[in-house]
Amino acid sequence: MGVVAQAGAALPPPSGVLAQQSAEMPSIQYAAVAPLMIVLGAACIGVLVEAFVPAGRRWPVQVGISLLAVLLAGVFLGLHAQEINTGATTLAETLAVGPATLFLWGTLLVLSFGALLLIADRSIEPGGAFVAETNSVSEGRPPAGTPVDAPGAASAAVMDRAAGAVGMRTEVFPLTLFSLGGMMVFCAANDLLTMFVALEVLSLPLYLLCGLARRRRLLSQEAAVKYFLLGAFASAFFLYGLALLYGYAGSVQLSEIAAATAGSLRSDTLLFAGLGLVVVGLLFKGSVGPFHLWTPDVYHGAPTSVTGFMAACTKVAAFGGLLRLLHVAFEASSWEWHWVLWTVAVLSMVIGVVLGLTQQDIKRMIAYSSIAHAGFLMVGSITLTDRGLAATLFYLLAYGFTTLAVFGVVSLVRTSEGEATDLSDWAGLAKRSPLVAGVFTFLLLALAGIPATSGFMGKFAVFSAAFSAGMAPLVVIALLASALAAYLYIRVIVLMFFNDPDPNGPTVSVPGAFTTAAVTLGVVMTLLLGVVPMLALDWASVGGFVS
Amino acid sequence: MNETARLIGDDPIWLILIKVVGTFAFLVVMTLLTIWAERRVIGRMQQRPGPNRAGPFGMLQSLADGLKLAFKEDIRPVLADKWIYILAPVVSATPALVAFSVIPVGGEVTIFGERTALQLVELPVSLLVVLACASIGVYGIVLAGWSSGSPYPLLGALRSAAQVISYEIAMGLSFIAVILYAGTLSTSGIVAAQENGWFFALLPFSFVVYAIAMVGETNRAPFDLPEAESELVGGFHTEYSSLKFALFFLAEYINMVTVSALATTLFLGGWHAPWPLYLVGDGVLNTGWWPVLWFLLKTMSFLFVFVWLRATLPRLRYDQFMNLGWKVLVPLSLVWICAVTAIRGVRNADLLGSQQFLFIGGGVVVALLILAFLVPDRKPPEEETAENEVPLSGGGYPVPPVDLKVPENPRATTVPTASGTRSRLPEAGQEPTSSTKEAPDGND
Amino acid sequence: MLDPYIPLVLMFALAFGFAAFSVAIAPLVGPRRYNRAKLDAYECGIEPSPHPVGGGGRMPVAYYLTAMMFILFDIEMVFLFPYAVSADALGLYGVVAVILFIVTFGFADLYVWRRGGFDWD
Amino acid sequence: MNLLLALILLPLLGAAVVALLRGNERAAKPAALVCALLELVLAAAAWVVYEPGGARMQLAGSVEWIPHYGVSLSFGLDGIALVMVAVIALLVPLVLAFSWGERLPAGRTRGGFFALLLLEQSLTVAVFAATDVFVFYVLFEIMLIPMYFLIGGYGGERRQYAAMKFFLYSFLGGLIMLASAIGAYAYAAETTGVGTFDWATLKTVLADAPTEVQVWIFLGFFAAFAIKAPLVPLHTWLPDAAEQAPIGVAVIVVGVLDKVGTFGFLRYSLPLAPDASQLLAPLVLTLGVIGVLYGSLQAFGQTDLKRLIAYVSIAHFGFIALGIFAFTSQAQVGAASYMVNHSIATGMLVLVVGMIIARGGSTRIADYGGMAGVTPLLGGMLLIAGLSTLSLPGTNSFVSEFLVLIGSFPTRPVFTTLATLGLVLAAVYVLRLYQRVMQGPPSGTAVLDAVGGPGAATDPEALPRDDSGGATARGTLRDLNGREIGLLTPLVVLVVLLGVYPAPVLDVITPSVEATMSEVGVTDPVTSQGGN
Amino acid sequence: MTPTHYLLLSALLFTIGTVGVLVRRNAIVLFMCVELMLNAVNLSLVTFARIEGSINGQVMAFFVMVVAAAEVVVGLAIIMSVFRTRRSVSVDDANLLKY
Repeated sequence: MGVVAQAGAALPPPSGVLAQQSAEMPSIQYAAVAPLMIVLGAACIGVLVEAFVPAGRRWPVQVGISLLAVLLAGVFLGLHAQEINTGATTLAETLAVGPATLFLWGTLLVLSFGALLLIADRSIEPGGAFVAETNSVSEGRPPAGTPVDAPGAASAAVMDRAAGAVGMRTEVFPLTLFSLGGMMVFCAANDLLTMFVALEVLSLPLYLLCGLARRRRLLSQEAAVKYFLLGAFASAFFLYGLALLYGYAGSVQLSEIAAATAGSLRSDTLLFAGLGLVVVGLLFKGSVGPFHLWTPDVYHGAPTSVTGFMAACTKVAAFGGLLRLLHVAFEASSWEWHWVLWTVAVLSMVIGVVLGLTQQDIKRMIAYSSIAHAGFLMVGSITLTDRGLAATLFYLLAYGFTTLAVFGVVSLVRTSEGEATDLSDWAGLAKRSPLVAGVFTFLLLALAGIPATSGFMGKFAVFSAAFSAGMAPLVVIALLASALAAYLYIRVIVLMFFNDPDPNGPTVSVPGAFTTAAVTLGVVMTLLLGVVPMLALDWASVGGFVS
Repeated sequence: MNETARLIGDDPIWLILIKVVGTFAFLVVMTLLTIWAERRVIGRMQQRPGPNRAGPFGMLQSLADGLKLAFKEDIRPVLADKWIYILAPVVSATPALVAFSVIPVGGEVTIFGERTALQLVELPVSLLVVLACASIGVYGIVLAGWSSGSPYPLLGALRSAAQVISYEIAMGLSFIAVILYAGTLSTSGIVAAQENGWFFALLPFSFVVYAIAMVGETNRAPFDLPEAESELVGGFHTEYSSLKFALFFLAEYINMVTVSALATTLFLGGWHAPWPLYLVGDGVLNTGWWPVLWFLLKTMSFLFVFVWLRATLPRLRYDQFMNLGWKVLVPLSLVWICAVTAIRGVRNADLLGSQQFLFIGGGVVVALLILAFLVPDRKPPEEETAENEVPLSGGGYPVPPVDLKVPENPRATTVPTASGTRSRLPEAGQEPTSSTKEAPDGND
Repeated sequence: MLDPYIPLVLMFALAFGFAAFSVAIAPLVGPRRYNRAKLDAYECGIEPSPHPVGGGGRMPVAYYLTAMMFILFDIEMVFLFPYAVSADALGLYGVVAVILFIVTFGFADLYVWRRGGFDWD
Repeated sequence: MNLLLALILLPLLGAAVVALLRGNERAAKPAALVCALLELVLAAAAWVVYEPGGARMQLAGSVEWIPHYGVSLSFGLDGIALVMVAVIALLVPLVLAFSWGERLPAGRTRGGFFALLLLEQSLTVAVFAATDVFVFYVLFEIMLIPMYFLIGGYGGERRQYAAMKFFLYSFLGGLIMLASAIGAYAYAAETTGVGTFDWATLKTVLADAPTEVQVWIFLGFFAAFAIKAPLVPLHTWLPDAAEQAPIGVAVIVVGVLDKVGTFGFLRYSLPLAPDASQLLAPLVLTLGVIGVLYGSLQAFGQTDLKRLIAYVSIAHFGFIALGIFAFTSQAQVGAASYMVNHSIATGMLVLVVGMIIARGGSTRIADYGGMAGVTPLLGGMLLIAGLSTLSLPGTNSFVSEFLVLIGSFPTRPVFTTLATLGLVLAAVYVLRLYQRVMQGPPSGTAVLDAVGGPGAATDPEALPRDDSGGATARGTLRDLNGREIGLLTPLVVLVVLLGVYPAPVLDVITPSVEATMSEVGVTDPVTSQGGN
Repeated sequence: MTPTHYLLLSALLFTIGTVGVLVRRNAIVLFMCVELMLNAVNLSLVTFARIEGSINGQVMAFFVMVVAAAEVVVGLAIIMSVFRTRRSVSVDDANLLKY
């Protein structure tokens, strides 16, 4: 997949490939795309490490490379962000790196840093949460000598003969980096085609990551299949929308689409059908509203650290792309479409909250909560003002940290059979581990949007921006939904604090340094962003997208 | 649009029909002749006469065989998937016939007063037509094996398909250097580009890769594993009989002809007269109907090599065969393409000042890549498989260990007891349980 | 001027017609002597074991892997072909891009290689 | 500023210290008490420093927080806030003292309990002191969390349900208020070009806002405050919370927390939406009067001591709402002072009831009877608290109630008359309570158990374990011990003192109320008598 | 045939694919339906390119093919792994995640 990205990055713009006139070397602003290149480059190196480093030493090497790459990318991003405020398009106008994009990149990098920490942890699940081959229902490897009925399942594209026996499936690191690279491109894509390629580059590794759980293989694989099928389905929608918009505007450059919407003689059917289909594809990725069907299943089935990565980073990428699309390409036509997204936002909130109340599994519950949050994010996304953009960006950052930490904590509560995700297992957790319960409570309160947490500041920012843009009714609906959603979280707090624990219930694992670091990062940022939001708001408000 | 395309484009419909029928007839006749020639040549090589009864030198032998096949019973196994079973030979034979239509057999000629080129179709993407037909042909194989409802054809088909697609990669990669130099995908364009030098000399590695891939692609010896009689009965067409079988046979030989013709076109200058001859009479031997002769000669020499190989080389093991394709041909082709691209690009860029530098850089890149591709291989990376673990095959099936220790004959050390069970003699001086310890670990 | 594809279509029609005709005529021309054993799946003379082909039948993973590798390399070729055609127009930039592309692809190739993706037993 | 900051931060610090010490009860308890007493001293100091008739907001200070949204951490005290802060400062040490040896649910520590109480105190002080709408909202919501844990963690049988209900009601109200706050902010941004949440700025900006804008803003704030200060249709969380909360927490809930609602009416609803306040006053008044009547009638029907008090409070809150929305200075002064006096009276009532429950081990009224004979001091205290609650002349509540009635009658005669009915009812249910619990021969299972009569409980664990007083052993029903007397005494003193000499409170309150009146743009139909 | 016909055909193919995804139950078939949708898009792109008279649409079709191929590889790997553990590719059998 990196190949595709590389190809997308390396090949000249579409018009130049087959044309017989001599092609100019497009100028590349290396400073602007350095973070992207570092991440993708590290992913490639990760693949080589998989190939050449002996199995026993892969884990430390991979962890080192991944974390270092993300850090380095962050450093370069910081340096670049200091330099410019105006933004620029580069790589033959396929990428547009502006202030908002830089913010999204920063968000993605720091969130994926946390997610990588979670993924890297081997202390909670001995040997890490990922494995290539195990036998179907039985856990882990069968003892030697038992006849193996179902042969081991080669789950990744490449079978690995013995990696299942020891250690961890270290392919997750390059996969994560590839996915991260795709997300970064996605937020910066300046034309729909690049966006589509990026969408796939970010999705395909995720599909695989979902299916790599060491425990509960069937669930995990099922999640992968569902995610894959529905994801591919949604990509097809996006693509058809792309084709229609191409037919409408004669180009897939966002700026040219914008120009066309401002005044085009072509049929508006193409425009709105295309826009609708493209947006459906994006909404699917962001697990919004009626396009959420995959979310609970995938969140439930995927390894928890991957779920954390998905929940935090994918959302950022999807909404980053959506924001870019709406702000850059479709602002002029917003009066025609904005009520549709209005409805979607409401539906998403309602679905998330109402169905979330019926869930008995903590991961599914958080999944529905993420759907509700997607609804809130939609409120910000359709607020096409600078303030709305800044607010949505801030919300994404805040939500990402919180949800990352949530899944970090979820991975700690375990029974002998793996993670205890059933809500009933969480009863009385405060008595077993007050610290974990306290941290989780704080995070849940942040999800609920209680003041002094980042969740509140995010909601506030989004809602006030939407209100200022004249969407008061939507804001009121959103606030009511938040109130209802609070019940979702309070329910868990009640369970943890005021119920008696089951003597056979789960234990709370002592997290290793990695998980501790990730959870701490999430919690501290949740608190900091809630108390001193200016840290990020300032940056988020620097400027908008460029094209 | 080049000259050939214009010539062909002006063809009236009757001429097109003549060419179509002519091409068809040519291919069928070539098939019959090739089969006969193969049997005769191999016979000679093996110190026996070969077919010599039907017609002069037995030349009608293949025709007789074909007719005989037509009058054989047409069997369709009960487990077969009817329509696919019937469709498969058609799918196999049709693209084989179509693929040849883009091959330029000769240059410009006049037929019944109409100026035209000796080529059925001239397209800007001719080479892709060949590749596409080769790919579709695989469907015929897979469908035949699958629809037969029988294990041997299925396995044969899988092998065959895997083999064909593996070597298709190598084949496709070998085209790239040629295209790079010809600057076109059109076959006549490629032939025209070789006017001043055939590509097999300019691009020797591509030629070698193509020559090998060509044999693999057509499932010919020494790469005829799908039809390995001793292992898989008859490969994917085990369950076929009568004319359906004949179609597969036909397809195989037409493919041979096609790949040979393509080799001629891509690397041996197509219909151009060979070295000393094109100097004769200011190139008169490159005009009119002469080129057909050169073309046929070149193609037939390739066909002869096919036969020669079959007679000479033993069949490869499947893993050897796949290794050759994936671990030698493909990577080296990639390296080769890099090198060719770099050298050509640098030369065209007229970067005289930095040329040396870039050459060195390219050399380093290539050297690194070669190194990289040479480093791996041999032992599978994860050697830490513990002693007591079941070794997994590719698909994760448990297989018995190779060093299976044959248990000693129980008769030698046991005596029948009263209860009828056998027990180890006490003088063996061993615990009774030790016998179980000696049981091969890997087998439990 | 006719469409350049017409000869190709005609050739296809002829080839298909010939093949279809052969297939169709075969049962009519040949004799018909019923024998149950003949209609069974061939299994070297032993009673064929009823086995599901396709649905439940298992094939070694290596075949799937080969198929996937084929797709990937085919895609690589899909990009190399157009490049090769217009290489001269793309100049040095094209050279750099395509080498970068091949090298990146080589990473994946090496990975599969080292991890036994090309190994057959 | 420093003083106010200290008032806010001291309990916070105390909470942290106590929370750290919670494993060691012997250290945690005194630490908490010391902190609470210091806070009381600080509050007294603030009272001294405060100049009635001075600036609108005194001890004010402000730090920029989120300039992006024009939010500053601004605090300041007006008269009404000052008295409320003082009341909290007074009640918290009493509650700590009361809970000194109270039995806690299994697995809970007293240190945690005290820490949460101190945290709540800090937040409550901050809520009253906030002069930035955003900061107010933030604190308004955060305040719920320690209270949620106090009720849910330390309460009675159905504490989870009560805590959840409490939380969700308040949270919902808060969010609606947030919508209004955002609306106000957006309006300010639109008209002045600079968005701000500063209370004083918003007040001036919104005064000129069209009525419909004001109505929406008013309704949003009203929703939050009507839930908080339970007005009738939104009151149902209070009886549950009061019933399930431990006594000390119930004191805080009924005595202080609810006042945030009425305080909010005065501080936010009226100045920020002056036209809408007047326009919608009949709505509020209707709800208030319904509250008075409904609360009183419900109080009759209660069989549970704590629920009864909750309904009494609901009635009184209706009364306060009446006073506020009558739009006369007298009535508003009355209402504001009622907030203080209600805290004192009801706080005392809850504490006394808590002492009764501690002895009887039951909260059902029917389980008690004739306690006065055994525990005369306790009976006396209940009587004083009860009389204060029913506003007997001479007690503190009387002054406030009287002011509300005479203040609102000229403008709202019908509502006032109906509300007066409630007063009559109040006299009835309070006295009935006293009669049933205290008078006559000892009766009721709880009392008989405690005095060792027939049908005594066989489970000693069912009795409260008290380290220094109460029913420490079977067969004894002790009267108030020294600690209990000590903690009730200040309240008794205040009940009487403010009953006969309310000037200290009224002097502080009146200027603030008048300022509010002028903000609303209403002038009194009758000249304000300034209290007495 | 005018370009509109191609567009209609493309829309029809896309719809068939969509309906197929919605009503079929075999993961492989679903997967092929998705591929059908992608190829329908290719048809549209090429048609639009012809209408536009530019080559961009065709180049896009290239990219789509690449992406489709990558999807095939990943998708087959996933579906295969499920098939090998549970011997069925019916998405109805995959019900562990349902409540």
